[in-house]
Amino acid sequence: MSQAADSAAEAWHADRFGRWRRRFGLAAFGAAVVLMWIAIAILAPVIAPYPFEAVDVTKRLLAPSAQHWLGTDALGRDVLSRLIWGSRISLFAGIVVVAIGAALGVLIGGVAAYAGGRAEELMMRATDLVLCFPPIILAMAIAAALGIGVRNTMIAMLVVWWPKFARLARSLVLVQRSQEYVEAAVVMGYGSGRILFRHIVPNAVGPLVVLVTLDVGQAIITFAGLSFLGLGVVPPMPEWGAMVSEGRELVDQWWVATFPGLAILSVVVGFNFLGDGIRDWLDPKSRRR
Amino acid sequence: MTDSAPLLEVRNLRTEFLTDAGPVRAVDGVSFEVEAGATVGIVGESGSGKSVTALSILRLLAENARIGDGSRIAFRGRDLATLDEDEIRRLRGGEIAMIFQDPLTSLNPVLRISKQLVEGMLAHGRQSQAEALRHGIDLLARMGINAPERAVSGYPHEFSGGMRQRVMLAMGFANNPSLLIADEPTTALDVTIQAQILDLLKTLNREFGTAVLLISHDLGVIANVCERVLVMYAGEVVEEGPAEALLAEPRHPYTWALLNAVPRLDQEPPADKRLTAIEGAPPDPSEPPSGCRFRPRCPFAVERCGEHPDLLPVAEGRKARCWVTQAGERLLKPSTAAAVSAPAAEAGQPMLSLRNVVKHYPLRRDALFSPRKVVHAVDGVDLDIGRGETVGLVGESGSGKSTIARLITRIQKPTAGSIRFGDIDLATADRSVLRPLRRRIQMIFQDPYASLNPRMTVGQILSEPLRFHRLVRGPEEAKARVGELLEMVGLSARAAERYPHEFSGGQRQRIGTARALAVEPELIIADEPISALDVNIRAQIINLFVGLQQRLGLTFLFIAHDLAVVRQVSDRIVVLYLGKVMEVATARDLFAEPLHPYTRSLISAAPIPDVAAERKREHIRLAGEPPSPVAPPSGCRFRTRCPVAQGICAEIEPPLAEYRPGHRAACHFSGQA
Amino acid sequence: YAQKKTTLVVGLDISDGRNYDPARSADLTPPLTMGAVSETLLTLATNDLVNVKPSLATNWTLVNNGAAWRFTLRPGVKFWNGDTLTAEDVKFSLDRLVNVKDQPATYASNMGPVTIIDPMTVEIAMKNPKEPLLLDLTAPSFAIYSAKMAKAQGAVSEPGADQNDKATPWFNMNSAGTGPYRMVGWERNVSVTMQKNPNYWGTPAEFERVIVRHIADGAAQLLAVRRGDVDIAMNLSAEQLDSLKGSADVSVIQGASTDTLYFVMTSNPEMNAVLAKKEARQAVASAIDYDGLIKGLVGGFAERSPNFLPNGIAGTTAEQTKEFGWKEDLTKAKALLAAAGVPNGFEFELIYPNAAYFSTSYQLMTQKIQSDLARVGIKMTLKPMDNVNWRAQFNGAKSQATTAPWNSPSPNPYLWTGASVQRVAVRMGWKPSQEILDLVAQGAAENDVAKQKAIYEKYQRILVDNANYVTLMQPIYRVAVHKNITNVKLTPNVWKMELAQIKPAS
Amino acid sequence: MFRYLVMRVAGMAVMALLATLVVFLIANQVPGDPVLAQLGDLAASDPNMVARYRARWGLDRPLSEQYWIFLKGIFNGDLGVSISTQRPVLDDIRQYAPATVELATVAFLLSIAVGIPLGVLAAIRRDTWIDNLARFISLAGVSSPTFWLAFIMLALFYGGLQIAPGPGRIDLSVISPQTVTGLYLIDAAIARDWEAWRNAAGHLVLPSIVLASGTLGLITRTTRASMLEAMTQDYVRVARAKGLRERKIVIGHLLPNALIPVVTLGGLAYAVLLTGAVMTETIFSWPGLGRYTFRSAVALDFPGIMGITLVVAAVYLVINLLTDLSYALLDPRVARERAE
Ligand SMILES: Nc1ncnc2c1ncn2[C@@H]1O[C@H](COP(=O)(O)OP(=O)(O)OP(=O)(O)O)[C@@H](O)[C@H]1O
Ligand SMILES: Nc1ncnc2c1ncn2[C@@H]1O[C@H](COP(=O)(O)OP(=O)(O)OP(=O)(O)O)[C@@H](O)[C@H]1O
Ligand SMILES: [Mg+2]
Ligand SMILES: [Mg+2]
Repeated sequence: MSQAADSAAEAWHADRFGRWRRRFGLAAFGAAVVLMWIAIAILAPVIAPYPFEAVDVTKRLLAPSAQHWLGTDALGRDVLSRLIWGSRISLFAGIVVVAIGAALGVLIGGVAAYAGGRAEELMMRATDLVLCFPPIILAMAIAAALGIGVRNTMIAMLVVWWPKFARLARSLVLVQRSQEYVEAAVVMGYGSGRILFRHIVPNAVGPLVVLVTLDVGQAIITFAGLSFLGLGVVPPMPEWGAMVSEGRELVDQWWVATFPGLAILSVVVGFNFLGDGIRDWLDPKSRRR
Repeated sequence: MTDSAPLLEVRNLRTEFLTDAGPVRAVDGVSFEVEAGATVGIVGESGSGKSVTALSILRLLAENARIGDGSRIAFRGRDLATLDEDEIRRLRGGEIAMIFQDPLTSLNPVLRISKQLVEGMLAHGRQSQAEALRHGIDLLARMGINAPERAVSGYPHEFSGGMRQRVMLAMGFANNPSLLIADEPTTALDVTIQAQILDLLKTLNREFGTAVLLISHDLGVIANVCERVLVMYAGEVVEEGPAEALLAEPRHPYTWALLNAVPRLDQEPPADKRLTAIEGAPPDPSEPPSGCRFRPRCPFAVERCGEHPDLLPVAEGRKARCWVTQAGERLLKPSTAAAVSAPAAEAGQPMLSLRNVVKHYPLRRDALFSPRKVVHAVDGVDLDIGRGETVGLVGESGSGKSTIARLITRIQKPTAGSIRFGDIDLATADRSVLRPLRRRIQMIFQDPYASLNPRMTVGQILSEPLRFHRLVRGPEEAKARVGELLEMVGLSARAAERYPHEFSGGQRQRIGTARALAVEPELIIADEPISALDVNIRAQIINLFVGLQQRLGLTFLFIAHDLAVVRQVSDRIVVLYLGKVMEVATARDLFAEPLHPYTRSLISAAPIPDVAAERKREHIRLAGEPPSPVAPPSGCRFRTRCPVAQGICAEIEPPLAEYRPGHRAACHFSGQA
Repeated sequence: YAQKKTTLVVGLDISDGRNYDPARSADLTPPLTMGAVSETLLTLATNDLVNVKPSLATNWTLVNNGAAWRFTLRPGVKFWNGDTLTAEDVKFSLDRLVNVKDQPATYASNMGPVTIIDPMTVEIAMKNPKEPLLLDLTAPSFAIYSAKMAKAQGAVSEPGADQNDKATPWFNMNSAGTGPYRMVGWERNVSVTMQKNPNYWGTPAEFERVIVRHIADGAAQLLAVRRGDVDIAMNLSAEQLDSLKGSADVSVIQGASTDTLYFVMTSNPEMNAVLAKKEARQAVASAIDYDGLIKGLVGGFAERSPNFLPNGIAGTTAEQTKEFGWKEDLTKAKALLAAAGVPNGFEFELIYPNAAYFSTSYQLMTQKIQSDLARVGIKMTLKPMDNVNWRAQFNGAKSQATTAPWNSPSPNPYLWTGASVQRVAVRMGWKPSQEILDLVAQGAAENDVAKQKAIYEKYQRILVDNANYVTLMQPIYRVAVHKNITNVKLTPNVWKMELAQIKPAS
Repeated sequence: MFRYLVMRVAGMAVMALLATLVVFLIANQVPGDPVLAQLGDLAASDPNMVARYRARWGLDRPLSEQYWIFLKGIFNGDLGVSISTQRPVLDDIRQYAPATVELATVAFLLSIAVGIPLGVLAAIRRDTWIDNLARFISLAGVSSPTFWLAFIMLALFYGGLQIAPGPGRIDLSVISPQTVTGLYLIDAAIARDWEAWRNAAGHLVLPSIVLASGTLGLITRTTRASMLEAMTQDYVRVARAKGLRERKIVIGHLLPNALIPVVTLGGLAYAVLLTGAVMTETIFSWPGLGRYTFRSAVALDFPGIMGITLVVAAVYLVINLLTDLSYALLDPRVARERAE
């Protein structure tokens, strides 16, 4: 502890990059992974070496090779190309579900918390009701009831997703509502809408952004899980969870299931790092040296 | 180790923190001694390095702290800075005990008091569990805790702040330490409780012969307890000497400024009501200014001050770090400005008048059919504020001061009573009636950090109300007006583009004031606007208020728990206790002849930064703590702590009776002590 | 494992089995167990699905002007508890089948009253003597069990049994038959356990115990059979089976089946106006790469019959398929499209259940067909759904096209032909001509094998031309067998594999 | 306190019933027809047979009446008969629940036993390799899709390295213990059949690791965060100033505080584990409730789904209550609030 203060200061300067890395490194890495996947999704038509639906049963289940970097699947389709196209669906589903869920949740939870009384009670009971079910099973039942398809599955996910955000938004608004700057706004005579949306919501946005970012990863996993159970996409559309499901019965052709799984893992890790990074960045208490 | 060696000798202590923004040198070459059985005080503004100095002694610093190489902390001749972990651990809580500022967080909330009390003794292995517990109970009794046998089995949340600090003291004395370091032990407490704790500290020092190193930012507290005082500024000791001499005649301009920035209970405020405030804020510890660190704020600075001064003797037993006093200059008492005739309060119809205002907070029911408990936060308050008048509202924590503020501004609706503002009863007015009134009544909040929306620029914060209330036409006009407002509160117009977090606490309080002024209100409620600020900044803000009041003819309700401050700014003072008014009088009358025993004890509990005066004062010490507002005592609410209470007080609630024109008190024995 | 010698473990997905009561079970996998623990009056040899063989009955003749069959029971047959089989047991079992009125009762729609002539002779009347009965009697639902044992457990065979019978829970855990094994336990989705029947009348069983182990996952079955944890793995996909090539421990055996997978297209213009035209359907049928489907997706282990009737039933053969069945011919497909008035192709929707089929899945097959059809500009969109919805849609005649499996409880040709012009036709919005209805009726009544073959060939040709049904494949079932055991033979209905014949490897 | 409990239970019971209503309404919106699906081809085309089925399952009555029958059943302890398995739903649940309970419990204990110490160590040795390891584990745990992780684990440790036992609850060659509780580990112990015990324990390893992956990560993360939070509290400095040893501070002061949020999370995690095992059960051929639920859901088996919903809600209720109670045990502030 009692090492030379001067040399410590020097070391401090020398380790500037190290500190940056420790503090933002993971977030930067996460952002890079997420951006990479977004780029892949956008550029899919350009970079995918083959069409994703090019069936050729004479080339089925080829091991990774120069022609097919990640091998081919049971219908002879190029796994890499399907992986690349699949990023579109996974990212789209994950981001849209969370975005709409968050918007809905914030609207419902925020208004309920601010209004208090009956509205709040009603909202809490509604979220309680949804939270009575294990999320995956409820989503499953709804998706099964609505019929298979990306849109229906996303609707099913939304039904189980919004309460989480409503509760978060509620607690955030409750925290902010007792802050003095909100009282100041009341004293100024501003209307409730103005106070809620101009004063409270912008300040509650930070934790929300964190949760949203972390949640995109969870949503991607959930969507893939539903797909895996056969409730996600309509073939021949490529989707990572469905691809794992297609490959899981194949014992010797490990590449069919392994690569889409790795894709899910990487994109979720990316979002988690990014979310953690944003959290650290927003919350001075958790800042690392 | 010779007999003459001091108990603790700190030499050239340098402590720095490695942070993201670079190394922060929090303590920079501090030296001092504590003799066995002595009482030494350290004062200084927030961030001056007081706590870091104390923590450095026991090496309880955060992980990112480094104690510099040349530093020596000798305790009975052993250098603490180089002891290994195990050796220093044995000293902690054994030979040297330490207690901290916040008694609410210093006790582990999930452990029983008994466990926390004995573990320190057991860690030093001198007693068995049973002995330790018995000793602990004895100590608690010694610290003035009733029924200590029962108390030890409780949890911290069952104790009030003052009680917890007593428990902390008991823990500190558990192993008969020879040195007790107390880091602002009373800052979080009310004056009456503070007085109890300080008394206790003095007695313990006397009876156990334990040396005390007391840290405080309040010169009055130091004067009350300590023989010697160190004054710290920006990580350095700037002056050191016997308390009496140092306070009577400071030899460093910073000490001088500290002393003059606080209003004193034993002195009438000057006619212009202003305090001597030095401008600016303490330097950023990561980049201290070259030369004398106080130079940028020093009203006495001379050319030589560009050179860094050493701490040199200036008189017998006194040292100071100042070129000016080195050269033999005296620091004169600030001249009081010529009295400006303050506009007298208009007689007649008061601007705001509260009648029998009640606010009860129902607590959440524990179960469906259990009776609802109610907090009697404000319980029948009458209060008048005349146009152009400043009314001060004082009372201990929880007495309902903020609640009254919230009711007047209608952040909350009163349970009963009327609040007349002009022809309108604010208590029952609905939204549409209230709306136009909003701009006529404004509020300034306690917490300068929480009261500004962190996501808006200062410009937005100030222009939003202007546009909302249509006080300006177009953005241009708004911008101009924002500039004017900022200048009015002593900030530059450029501040409009910045965000609140880029300002210091004092500056934010100015911004909050500007926001209240923006809508040109007639009445401003200021709820402890200075409690969270350092003395100097406090003085600046008080001066700002006083100036505004005189310039704009505003009406103020000024809430504070510090009597001296209230006296400084107010025309009339209302003393509140447990949601009831105890006494109302003009500032002068109240201090000249307090009628209510509560007022008298409040006045006598507040310490004065003058050793001689402090010794001469009559002290009425209140026993115990304020009762819970859930079940206030019957009859007179104050009777449970009242030194003159008698049978009648428990039965009949004394009315707020007028004893002299404008001087009312609610006591059966007004004026008798 | 020393234990291995006495226990036979079969790895199989038995999640479909809802009960093991012969009078109630209509699921796919229970017959494997029911076939081992009880026997029927008549049986079939693996390679001959036309001529019935004796089992519990040794002799049978038509009586009553051909309106009833008289059976002579095999002497000396004992149930596992040692009681002797009598005509009483036969009547009880068959009456209960009819009167419990559960699903299997529909298989017995042609069975009239059962009469006991003497303790070893029993007579079964036919409701319609023109329709065959003997083949039906080989189905597992017609198992004969001990009336005494069953009654003791609350079994009822009289009318009203649908309300009063209480024996199903017992039948789920036990058996009362004459088979080489007896059932001693069933834990749903875990296993079925059988024990050797010490009183078996034929060659005694080779194992003390047989465990049918529920393993849902093909991959898990593969791993298990490789390690010898199971002796037979029944639900392996083509790829999984391929991975066993060259394995010293595990061999793959195969057997033809009478199951088929067919592709159906609607002729109801309200469902799809283009598909309603015969030429359009024919174009689809000409554009499918049948060989690719079989070679590519099921490793070549399937045949193809010309149409609804599978090869091996009523003289149907693979040669006929070559002769007049549908073949891939893209030029012809384009010409047909032009004839249908849609030279640039058209669009239709195909529904399919989200499930595995044989050693592949509907999902893969339909995607393959989708890409085949795309070559001539036909856009087939896929609509996967779970089994339940799929059934409801298909049976409710609400689909434009689908693929569906067909398997039959017994090799009675009428079970195919009748369905094709009645129930299934309705689902496709097809109104069969009088000609084909007559052919179906004639075929059912015809006893002469050669004549019957000619009738059915004509029937098949009409179906081919009509192109409502297109047979995609008739699987050759394959199972993986560990070298621990020998003598595993598959029957055409693979779930009736004869467990009794399996022996431990010496 | 008691009254509080009663009110809680009543409230949750009402919620659970409402939940069944929701399920009932959802299930009835589905296009499929369970009767057509359950009956074979021949039987489905026989109108008498279809009508008999409808009558037998009560599907011929109006919706409200069907729901009323269901409600009446509940009060008689009868959850109805599953359409797809044709057995009383309660029997089905009784059969499948032990497998899930055993798996979830082991997974839960695993997450706790690894997650808490790891989180504590990570917080104490912040920024060292162990902290990084903890972060890695928790991140990998929450980021990897269970279905994929299960596949990889099985392929690697069972198929490839052959060091782990395969799917199922027990080896095929081992006779499962006599059913007492349905939990193999306990039943085997009761029967003193240690061979079966070892075997069943071995079978639990992979699935419980897979199932625990998510909660393990969560618990590690929460423990670490709440430890770090606790470490910044003043009472820690006070304890240090008393001269306590670091070990004592960690165990005596930090843990009791840091565990409070972990308990809440732990309760939630257990509920999630109990009800969220669909994927793991699918891949490990685990005869549990998760797969039963999945099957009931896709088979539109109303009685099955509603029964499960009710049971799940009850599980949540009980776990929530237990969590609250243990919360009160750990945190005297809460205990007092409740008791008053
Ligand atoms: N852990 C830390 N990391 C970085 N800087 C620190 C740390 N602890 C203290 N400091 C800095 O050290 C300086 C001195 O702090 P210290 O707590 O000693 O002030 P103080 O005089 O006790 O003030 P207060 O009256 O507010 O308690 C401050 O500038 C503070 O920001
Ligand atoms: N929203 C509320 N619900 C319940 N009790 C409340 C609420 N607000 C205040 N109280 C209680 O009312 C009493 C008066 O509170 P108030 O904040 O007015 O005191 P104060 O005089 O401003 O004290 P301080 O000096 O600590 O700010 C306190 O006992 C407080 O706990
Ligand atoms: Mg301090
Ligand atoms: Mg207050």
